[in-house]
Amino acid sequence: MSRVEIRFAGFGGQGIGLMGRLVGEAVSLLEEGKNSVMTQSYGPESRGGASSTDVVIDEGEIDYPKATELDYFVVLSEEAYQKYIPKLKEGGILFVEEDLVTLDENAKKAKKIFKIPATKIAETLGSRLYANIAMLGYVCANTTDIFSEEAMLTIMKEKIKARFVEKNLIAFQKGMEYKSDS
Amino acid sequence: MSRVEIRFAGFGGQGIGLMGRLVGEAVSLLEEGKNSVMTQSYGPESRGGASSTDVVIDEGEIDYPKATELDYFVVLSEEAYQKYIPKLKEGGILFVEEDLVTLDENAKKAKKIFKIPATKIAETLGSRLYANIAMLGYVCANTTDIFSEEAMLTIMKEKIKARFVEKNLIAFQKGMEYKSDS
Amino acid sequence: MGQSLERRRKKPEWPAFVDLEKLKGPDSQVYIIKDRCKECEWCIIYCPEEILETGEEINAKGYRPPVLKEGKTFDDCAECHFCELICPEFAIYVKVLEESDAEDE
Amino acid sequence: MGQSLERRRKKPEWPAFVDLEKLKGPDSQVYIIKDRCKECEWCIIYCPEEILETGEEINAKGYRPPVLKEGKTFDDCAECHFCELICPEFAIYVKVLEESDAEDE
Amino acid sequence: MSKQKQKFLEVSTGEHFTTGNHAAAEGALAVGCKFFGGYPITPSSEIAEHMALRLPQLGGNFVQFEDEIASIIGILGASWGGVKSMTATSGPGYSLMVENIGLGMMTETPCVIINVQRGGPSTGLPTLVGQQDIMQTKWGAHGDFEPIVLCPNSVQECFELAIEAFNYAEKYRLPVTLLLDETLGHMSERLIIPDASKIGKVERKKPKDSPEEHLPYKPDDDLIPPMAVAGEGYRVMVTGLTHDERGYPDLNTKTQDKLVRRINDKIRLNKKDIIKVEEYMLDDAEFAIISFGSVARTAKGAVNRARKKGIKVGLLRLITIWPFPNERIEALAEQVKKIYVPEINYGQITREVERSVHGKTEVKGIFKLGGAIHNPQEILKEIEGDA
Amino acid sequence: MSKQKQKFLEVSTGEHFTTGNHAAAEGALAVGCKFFGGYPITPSSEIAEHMALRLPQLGGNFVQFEDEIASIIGILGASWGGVKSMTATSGPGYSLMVENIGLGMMTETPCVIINVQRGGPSTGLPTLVGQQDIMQTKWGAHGDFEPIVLCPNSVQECFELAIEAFNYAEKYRLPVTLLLDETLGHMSERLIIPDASKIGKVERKKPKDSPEEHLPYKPDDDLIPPMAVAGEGYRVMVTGLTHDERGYPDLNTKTQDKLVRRINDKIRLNKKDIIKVEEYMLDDAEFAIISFGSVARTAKGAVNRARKKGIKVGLLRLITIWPFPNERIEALAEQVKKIYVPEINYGQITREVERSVHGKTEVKGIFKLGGAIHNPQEILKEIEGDA
Amino acid sequence: MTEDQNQLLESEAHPLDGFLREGRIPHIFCPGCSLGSITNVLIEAINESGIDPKKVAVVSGIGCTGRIAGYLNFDSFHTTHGRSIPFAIGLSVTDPERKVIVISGDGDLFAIGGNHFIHAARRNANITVVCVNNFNYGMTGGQAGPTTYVGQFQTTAPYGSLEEPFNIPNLAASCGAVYVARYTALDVRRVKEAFSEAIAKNGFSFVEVLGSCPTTYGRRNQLAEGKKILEFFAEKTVLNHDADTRDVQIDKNSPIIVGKFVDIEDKPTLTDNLLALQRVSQAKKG
Amino acid sequence: MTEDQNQLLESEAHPLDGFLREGRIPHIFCPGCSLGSITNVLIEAINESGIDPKKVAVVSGIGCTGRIAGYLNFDSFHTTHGRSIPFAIGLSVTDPERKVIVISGDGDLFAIGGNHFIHAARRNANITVVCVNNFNYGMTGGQAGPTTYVGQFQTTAPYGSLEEPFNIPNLAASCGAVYVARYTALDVRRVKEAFSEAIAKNGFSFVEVLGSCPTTYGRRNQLAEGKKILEFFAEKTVLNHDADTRDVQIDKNSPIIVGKFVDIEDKPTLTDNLLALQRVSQAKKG
Ligand SMILES: Cc1ncc(C[n+]2csc(CCOP(=O)(O)OP(=O)(O)O)c2C)c(N)n1
Ligand SMILES: Cc1ncc(C[n+]2csc(CCOP(=O)(O)OP(=O)(O)O)c2C)c(N)n1
Ligand code: SF4
Ligand code: SF4
Ligand code: SF4
Ligand code: SF4
Repeated sequence: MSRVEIRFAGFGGQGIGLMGRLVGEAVSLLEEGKNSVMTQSYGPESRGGASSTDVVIDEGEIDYPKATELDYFVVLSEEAYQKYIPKLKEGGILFVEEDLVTLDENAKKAKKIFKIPATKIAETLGSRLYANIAMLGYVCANTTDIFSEEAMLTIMKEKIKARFVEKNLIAFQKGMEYKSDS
Repeated sequence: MSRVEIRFAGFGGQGIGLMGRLVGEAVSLLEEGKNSVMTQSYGPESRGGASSTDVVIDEGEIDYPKATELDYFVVLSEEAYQKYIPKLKEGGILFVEEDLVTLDENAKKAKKIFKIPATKIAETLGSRLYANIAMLGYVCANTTDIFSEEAMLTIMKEKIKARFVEKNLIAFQKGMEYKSDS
Repeated sequence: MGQSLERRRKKPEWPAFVDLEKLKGPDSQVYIIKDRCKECEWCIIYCPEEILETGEEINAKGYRPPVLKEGKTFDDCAECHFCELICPEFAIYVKVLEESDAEDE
Repeated sequence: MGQSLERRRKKPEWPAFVDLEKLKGPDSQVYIIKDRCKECEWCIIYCPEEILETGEEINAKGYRPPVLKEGKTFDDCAECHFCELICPEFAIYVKVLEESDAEDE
Repeated sequence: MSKQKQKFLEVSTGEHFTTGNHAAAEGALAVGCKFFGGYPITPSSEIAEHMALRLPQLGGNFVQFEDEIASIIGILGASWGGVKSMTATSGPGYSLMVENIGLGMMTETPCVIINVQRGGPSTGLPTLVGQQDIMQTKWGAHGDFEPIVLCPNSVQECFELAIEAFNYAEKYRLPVTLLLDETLGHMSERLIIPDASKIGKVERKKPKDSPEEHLPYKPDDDLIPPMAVAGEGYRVMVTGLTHDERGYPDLNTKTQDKLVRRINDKIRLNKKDIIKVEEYMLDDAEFAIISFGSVARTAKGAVNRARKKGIKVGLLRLITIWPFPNERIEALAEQVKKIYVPEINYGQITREVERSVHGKTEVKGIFKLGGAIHNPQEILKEIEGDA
Repeated sequence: MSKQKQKFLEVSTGEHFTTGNHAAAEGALAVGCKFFGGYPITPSSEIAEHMALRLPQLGGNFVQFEDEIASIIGILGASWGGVKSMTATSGPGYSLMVENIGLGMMTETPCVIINVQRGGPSTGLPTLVGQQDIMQTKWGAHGDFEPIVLCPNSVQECFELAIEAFNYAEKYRLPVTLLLDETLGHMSERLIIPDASKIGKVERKKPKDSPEEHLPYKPDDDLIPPMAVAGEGYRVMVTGLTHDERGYPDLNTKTQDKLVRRINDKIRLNKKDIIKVEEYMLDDAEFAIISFGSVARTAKGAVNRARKKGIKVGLLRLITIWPFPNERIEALAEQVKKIYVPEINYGQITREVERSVHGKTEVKGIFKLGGAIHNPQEILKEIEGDA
Repeated sequence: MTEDQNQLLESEAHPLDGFLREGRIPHIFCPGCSLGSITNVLIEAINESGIDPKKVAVVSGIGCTGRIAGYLNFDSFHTTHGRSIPFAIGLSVTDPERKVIVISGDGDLFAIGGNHFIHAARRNANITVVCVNNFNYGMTGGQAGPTTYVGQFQTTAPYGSLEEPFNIPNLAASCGAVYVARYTALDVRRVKEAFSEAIAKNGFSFVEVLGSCPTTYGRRNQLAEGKKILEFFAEKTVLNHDADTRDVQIDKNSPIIVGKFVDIEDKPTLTDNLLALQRVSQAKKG
Repeated sequence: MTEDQNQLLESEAHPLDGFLREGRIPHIFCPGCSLGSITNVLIEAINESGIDPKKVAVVSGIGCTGRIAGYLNFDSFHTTHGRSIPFAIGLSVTDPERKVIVISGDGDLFAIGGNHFIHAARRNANITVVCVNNFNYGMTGGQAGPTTYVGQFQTTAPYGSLEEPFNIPNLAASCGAVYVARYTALDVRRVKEAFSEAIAKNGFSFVEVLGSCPTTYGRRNQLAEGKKILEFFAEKTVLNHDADTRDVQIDKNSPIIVGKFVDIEDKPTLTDNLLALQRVSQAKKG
């Protein structure tokens, strides 16, 4: 397996950074023989505006830590979609929060598009804040070269504050189980 | 004429700096074809302690502005005498305030020694503060390659505060006229 | 926030106090620049006449700008301009119609 | 400086005030390290008993250290140590003889 | 309580997924740093934040000073108080610190400064990467001194070189700068922290003589004076003025020559011990890249790609930036046809390489002026053009 | 009153016997400096003192700020207020100024800083000479910029280069450093101040377009943007952040590249106009001395002495230190067997000379570490050893 | 017509847009941040002051608040962190007619910039200084600062801050400011009035505005939304123009005292003094 | 025997010589400068405090006053201009037992160093700060400074200074100093007492000593000798421990008010707070 580039993007407050951190950590610490690097884009705005996190995974050393040609683009807001869709590589894979993103023709270059109403799913758990984890579950179920369910569950239990763990695990499960109509 | 080096030295408050400035200025501005550079030694002490001023005179460019081998050493305090007498060159000329300096064998290398009770002379004018100018008059009278009486008088009138000029001119005159016993 | 309303109206030392008695001017109109709003709700909460509420519609940035409360009209506006002053996004303002303006329309 | 002397002795709010009444100790000796003195005259001016004056002798630096005033003795010293405290050159100090010291000599 | 205390360990042994900033902070803690004085600035603030969290747990002190000047002088004070101390900042803050870094050099005070570089000059690009403060770490302050500056290129190395920075600081008695950049400071990757027993700690040399005999600035043969600190009875005397072996101000050319020569020579003469480089595929190289920091990662990528295409390129990665490894580079110049120096500035290390090669080979800087690191492709392209 | 006012002239035409510090201050006044913001420091304080005396007479303002940081930023403010402004300091103060010199570079603000060098590092030798801040004037602040630094070697030249420093500042829109040293600053010699009509004054380029069209950071072909200042209705927008032609912050690599490249290139590409050197007896020289500042005087002395002994030595005196005249030096390297660089530091200009010669000749630094300038004899001795 | 209008009117432009630099809105401030509101009333105060806009200059340091200068369509200067005040002095004395307004954050003005503040007040520099105090360093992500009150949590005060903050109005008064007022950002009308008075003043006038920073202050202190912070202000604020500035320290539990605390007339300004020196010096020789 | 002694006894050594670094006397201070006197009583105060000399550290900045640290035979630090206080904080917090005394000039502490002063007072750093105020910058040759009073002449105030100086005791008090006193150098006995009290204090204690600088201050202000300055002090001084610090500003014509103005008990120091954070943080996880 060679270099895989994933970008998570949305707006501030959706927990985009956490998605990247969990994935990066799961890969780095628990996936045998894989390295990962996570980077975040920092803007002048403290908060608000578009937020994005890249994870690059490779079996060898990761020379260039930034993502440039995205293999996967996981996007949870319209603004982020517009901003970053050009970076998705021809034949890359797109995950979208279907209620917050309107696809346009730029999406055509994707080999496959996975859609999920992650926010709504999260709201069934009492808070939109779980949307990111639901999305992660969905990504987990539909990819093979990023991270394993097992690794992610381990990391989530370790990294997420105790009182939020349970709900997040459920969100992840719901994401795993979600089947898109398309 | 080639390079001439003169050092004026004494303690803080004797107006050593002024002596150097007057001589430097007289030479630079009024002696045709001569250049002069004046430098002062600055210690960490704001005031008090030994004070010294060097004037270097030359017809050509003055490449090295510091005095190292003194042609003339004009000294108004014991401490300064002790400190700088080693710099007087073999065959140099020494001017001393005779009441404040005790000569030792170091003085022997001087070709000529001129002594003057400059402070006492100044006191006859009402203040020790004129000692420096009395000494300058004495130097003027006994040297040919430093500055002319005329130049010095012009400069003194220009540079010394109006209300002190007269007394200083008298002090200078007294110095000019002073004849050492030795 | 209802309970602070009384104070807001009456006590001059209260921050954001507006002396409504003094504000008897000509008619006014309240304007909104929808896409600037970030839904801080300050105009809504601190309008002394409580004529605003959060809308349903979502703007380009994903926020819901204020709308007139059901049953309220510009006539209920006290013309205090508080919403205009406090809005951090330059998104809402009040235009006081001069006699001539009013006549024109 | 004479005129301020009265105040110096009497008024506690006066700077450099020394309450001479309180200073009844054993005998004392006043020492001078001549070559340190720079002739500021502070010890002389502010000695509450005015026992010092500028000497004639010139030290290595060209200054005239203080001497005991004509007719004054250590017995006139109030042992207030003021000269010792104020001397900026660590040049003057007062040694208070303990009973034993006094006896020894 | 003492049992609880044991839960907080200086060395967070284990595998972590974390940023360069956190790794550097953990490195500092692992080697025994007990005082952090700092002032927040992007992109270094996470170091301060981590120290604020961790130091009190370890019985250390975190002081957020009123500015960077207070921070640097505060850590000098703490160092004379007998503890290992550090600060962290970025360009604008480093600029404010230079005067007192100079004091640290003159008074030979061990401490560590982390500079997480962003784009400059001035406020520039606060949240984006730069490598523009290389020369400043040597020449920022007035007067002559030889600094030690280290430059990691991975999160792991941020940890390791933080330890090394303290070790050099203690051994050579001077402020040492650890030069990160925004990319490295903010990126997360695997960090393996070894057992506490595996952390090599160097402590400052202490005087062996008595307080009465002791001359605080009398060096041993290695040119480094043993260091007594406050409170040990040595009545240390420390001044930024030119001083003699007693530490007394002595303002003349002779003492100046002796002192300033020594504080420079103690580093110049120990270059061998201090200079670290990584050599990659240089043995048969016809071209060489000289690189450092996060750009050195992509430079390595460029080497790999070039090799695949049959171009014989190697990489000399500078881990120690100052003292500069000019001898190694001069030797390299005799071997290769051309040296490429990709850096995120308008030619800083390139100048030093130029100076080092003495005309023996061509030197080409590949400059980005700030905001992003080079893509391996950009470097490769330059080499391909020549090969 | 207006008649009285006329007695105070900007240009003190006539012959004077004065110090380098006073001459530099008079130069500044002669070219129209109307604001001085400063903080005292030996050996530069006489400049501030002279300005405190003279500026109010000329309707200008002297503000003694609370420190050097306030001083430098204060003169930037005054410059944007539309007047020529300056400060004067020495090493420790210059170190504190570097952050805001960087701001001046980034915002392209004309002003002049006089640094009267003393011995360093740190407090060092406050009352004695040094030439140790050469590199600092280029690399002191974080980020990339190309400064202009001038270095006189006589009282007369202190006056003349003060004028030139302002002229460059205005022409190229940047803070210019005039680098004196303690020897020069404190020594007195003849100064001839010409008629006011003979003083060549350069004023900043003003915009020709209207406030509505005006883009404050849009350069002309010479890469220098015309400068509107506060109060002229242009509603100028000035920031130390990376900014576009409107002056708006624009934090990305593209704008950074454009801006930082330009503020460097406006100097790099105009090197010819900026660089001044004095050549003395170089035509047939087999050896050359490269020197600057007060040491260049004694270097000339050494040349004269050597010539008397039949040794063919010449002198290249650097009047402009930055941008560095590396091309002239490379040419010289092809001519001479060896280049000597006497300087009062541990090798600063020597490094730049080494870099410039590309191995074409031998370079030998003759270092004094501070406190005294070289004696011509000391330099001569070195050359004699080789000739 | 307005009687039966039951919708807000839609618009594309705000009446103050002309005072904002073109293309710079939306600004970068977070939702629920009061910096926009403060900018708003600052513009109004300047506008209503009647000063020739050419003669107005706004200077900021670095920080979220520091970004304000850059939005304003006056001569505007975004300097370095902490250095707005001496820059403003340089600007101010070079044209005695110029009105220079400094607006910056509490960290900028009182942490790194504290010395310039006290000296400018001492000299009575002819400038208006506005400090938006949001109790923390917003721009850099929420570190504690010299206004962080005891018990407050920030990234560099993870266990709660224990250091006393400055009593800013008292500091200003102690150093000689001729005008000192403090209000909360909720109280925009009084903030505006204070701005107007401060701008009209000769000499060093100072206004502290307590601002809402939900993002980096609020989140860590159970006030994660702008409206919660304003409500917190509403509940804690006590208006008292007569308060002794020594009594207006902010702490977690006491009321926040606001008001106009100092208003002194006819103290010579730095500019006055510099002009006087010109007169004296020119008279001397003549 | 003493009765008939009519000459001072000659001596080679002073009882305090052991507290002075060997070979460093004579010091560099001018004749008639009070810095020697102040050094003298500082030593006495430290000596009498009973603190283990090992635990005493003295820190100075740059200036004539700044040279004092270097004469004292304690751990002594001559730092950079203006920076003695944060250096002292680093020294102080690393050993809670250590007594750190800062002694420096008015320019050093209140011009360039003003910010560190106000912040250290605010934090209640556990240090004693002594400022010798000689109304000017002595070391650099007599420039005006932030303590130069209106009407005073200095090299950079050739037409007489017009700027208000700081009211230093008030500044210290406003920022939270727990001990604030001011005396003149003539009043060495009270200076010593103030030093003793300040040293005994926990927290930020501050003593301003008005010193004589005949050389660079006196000469330009008709007080060219040390004794004239002391006499000037003698005439102008009024002792008033109860004075409100707001009323102790120094100007040319009013009396100089001296006294112990502030003496507060039991305010937690920076060191206390840091130790408390250690306790809290260690308790948290356990
Ligand atoms: C010399 C320097 N140090 C530090 C910084 C980083 N910095 C930028 S803004 C800021 C503080 C912001 O806080 P505040 O002034 O309170 O303004 P706010 O963002 O809260 O409005 C800091 C520390 C900098 N830009 N320059
Ligand atoms: C950064 C820096 N700026 C300026 C100086 C020059 N300098 C040395 S001491 C001093 C002021 C001395 O005045 P003060 O602190 O009042 O002490 P005094 O000499 O009067 O006792 C100055 C400006 C310096 N050493 N360092
Ligand atoms: S002006 Fe705004 S806040 Fe005031 S009453 Fe009208 S709508 Fe409400
Ligand atoms: S106080 Fe000291 S220095 Fe002054 S006169 Fe007396 S002994 Fe001499
Ligand atoms: S971080 Fe705080 S101060 Fe900054 S814009 Fe956001 S809310 Fe406002
Ligand atoms: S210049 Fe003034 S302060 Fe300095 S030593 Fe002399 S008298 Fe004392």
